[in-house]
Amino acid sequence: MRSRLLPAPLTGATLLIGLASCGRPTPRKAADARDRAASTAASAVMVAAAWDSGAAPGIYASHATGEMSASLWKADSAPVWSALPDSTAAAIHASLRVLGTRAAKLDSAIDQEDRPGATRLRTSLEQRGRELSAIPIDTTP
Amino acid sequence: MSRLIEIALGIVTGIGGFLEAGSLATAAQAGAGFRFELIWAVILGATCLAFLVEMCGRLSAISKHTVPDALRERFGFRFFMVPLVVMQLVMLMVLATELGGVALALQMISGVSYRWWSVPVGLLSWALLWKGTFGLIEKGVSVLGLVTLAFVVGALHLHPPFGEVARGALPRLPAHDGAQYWFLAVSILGASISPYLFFFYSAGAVEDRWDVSHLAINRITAGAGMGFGGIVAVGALVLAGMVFHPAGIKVDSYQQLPLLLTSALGHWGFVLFVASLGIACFGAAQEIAVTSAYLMAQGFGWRWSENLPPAEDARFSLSYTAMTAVACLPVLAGVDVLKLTNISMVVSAASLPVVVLPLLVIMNDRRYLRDYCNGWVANTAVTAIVLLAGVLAVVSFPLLIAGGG
Amino acid sequence: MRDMLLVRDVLDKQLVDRRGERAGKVDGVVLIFSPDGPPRVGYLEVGAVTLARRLGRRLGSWASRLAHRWGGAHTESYRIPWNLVRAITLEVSVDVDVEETRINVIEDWLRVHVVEHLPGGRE
Amino acid sequence: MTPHEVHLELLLGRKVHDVEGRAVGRLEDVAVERVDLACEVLEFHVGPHALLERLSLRAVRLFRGRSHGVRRIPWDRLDLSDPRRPRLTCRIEDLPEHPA
Repeated sequence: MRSRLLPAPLTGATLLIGLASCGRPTPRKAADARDRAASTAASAVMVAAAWDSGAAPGIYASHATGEMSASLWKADSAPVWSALPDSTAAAIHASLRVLGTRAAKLDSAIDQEDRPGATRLRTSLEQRGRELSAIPIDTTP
Repeated sequence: MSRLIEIALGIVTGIGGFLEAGSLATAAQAGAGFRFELIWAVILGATCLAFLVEMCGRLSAISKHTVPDALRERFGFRFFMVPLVVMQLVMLMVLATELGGVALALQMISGVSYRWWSVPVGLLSWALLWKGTFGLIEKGVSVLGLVTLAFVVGALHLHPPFGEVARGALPRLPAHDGAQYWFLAVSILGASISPYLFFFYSAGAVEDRWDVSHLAINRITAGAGMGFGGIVAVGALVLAGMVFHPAGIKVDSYQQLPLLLTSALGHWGFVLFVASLGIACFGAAQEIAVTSAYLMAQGFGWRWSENLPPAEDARFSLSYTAMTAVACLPVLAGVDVLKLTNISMVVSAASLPVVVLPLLVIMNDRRYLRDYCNGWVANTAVTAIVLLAGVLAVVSFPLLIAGGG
Repeated sequence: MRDMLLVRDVLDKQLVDRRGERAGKVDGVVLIFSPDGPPRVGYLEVGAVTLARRLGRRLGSWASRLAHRWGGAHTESYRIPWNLVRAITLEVSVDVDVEETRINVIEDWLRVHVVEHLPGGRE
Repeated sequence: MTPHEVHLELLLGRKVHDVEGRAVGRLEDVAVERVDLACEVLEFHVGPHALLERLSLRAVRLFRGRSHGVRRIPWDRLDLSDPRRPRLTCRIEDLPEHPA
């Protein structure tokens, strides 16, 4: 049978390439990125809590928080924030840097079995994460 | 008596073999993003898979031919090249995600980056295929795969609101984030209705020398195995809905996933999670590698059997060798395994019509199935679901870009 | 036997040899036209070159050149005369022994040059 | 016409034209008859229904009675001296409706 219909994946790939070229930053995407960063911070908090309670081993917890800190730093340098007003963008950048630093410190606290330190960092990370998700972004075009 | 054992083993295989990197990750993402709203997609996927797997078993039991055999024989070589190329690419991507899943499980307990685990994991998987038999892969790894039932135990442990869970079994339109919702629905369908399972299952029926007397077993194992298997994925989804959703956590890394079970089961939860991820992905990796070899051998008429020593089916054995080796590369290069998982699941769903629609033609061919052809219910239902999955998948490529995965 | 169709019933079907071994699929069917009487089926062909030709003329001649450089006449498609065809069911059974043909030339080459050099490949 | 070989797999899907250059359909299958150890070509099957017949799609039988719309060309009415351009040796109208 001669199949002249383009197979579905091929069509998909064409669409994919076509759409990849029009990925410009928008407030909508910035709001998504803000939520993702807040989610990463919340995950680091949860990992540290699991470690503290003895559920998760230190090797995993430190690796995971380390990765999450790296991802927060990466979010700080993402181009998506350029779609926001300068004051909002500045607030988000400041928040992301604090979160990134705290998560990195959390990583080393877990590494050094510093439980009181880890608990302090966890609380602050949790609070700062909530502050980040509270930064208002106007997504109405 | 031996038939009972066969049925039990078949069901165990279904349960143990259902969960793999894709179904686990997509279920967790769905639960985190939409609580219980996407349970229907898991159920729809598992049901459709049960129908399709039953068909593949029936085809092989009656005709002694596998799905790739029939695709080549009935549609000719030129047409066969389409599913062959599409499926090998899809399987390569999925195989890489499974190897990545095993490597990530090892990273979680060793602290050594998953990249460096890719080669040892690939080698071990290859060595088991090289020296092992079909029964070892199918039964052995799947029995160990029962550890994934931990997700069901964990979910029950958290006492989920059953009314709300049950309401999730009915499809409804999303209240927010429509694009993400449909994207996840497609990913779940793609993860559940894995096309490699059709080929694996039909080759298995020939390896195990099934005949007409196996039709009942076939029906039971397909229905019960895939049904219970779906429950494992629902368990993971419910856990994510209870652990991640209230905390506003979106799943964008495998590193978050152990929290599903630590929240419910403490330290044992961590152990069970790592074991589940490692074993389920390892089993799936073996199945996919050997299936890619089945597809080549059956399409080209080579001698094949996972039960023969490699010297007696060199092309077949070297096919899975090459496939495993190539699939290690993206993991070794440090690709984001979760992103790869998401893309593979959508591509997998998009590829479904290419395989399933020709399969339906064959399932109505009396030369192959004599008096055991499909009824119209099976034909209509499967056509509808597969077209739906295919269309949604093609539509969701843009969502993949827009939603950032 | 009136209702036999070459494409539906013969082309692309599984070939099985005298001993029941899988011997490739029927990759090609050669018809012989002669001045007197109807055309007859001459041979069944098995081989990668035949397959490549089905995907396109350029690919076919490229595969043929490659095969010649690599293995000479050994890698040409193998022809089974029609009079050795025994039964046509879902498979095509032929009265040859696959080990005595060069259908498995690639299989054998891979076994000797690759598989047997890998650990556990020599059994 | 001297004896020559034609590859069936390469004929597949070729458009057949009649003597006046009108399209008859695509060549999809070849009906044969086994005579002792030989196998002789009876007719060439052309057109979309021949494709359905080749795929054993039962829909064929549902839509048209028993002798459905497969166009059959007796072996002596098809000129395959150039296998890339199969030609009828007659006009479409001269093809028998139901060959013996």
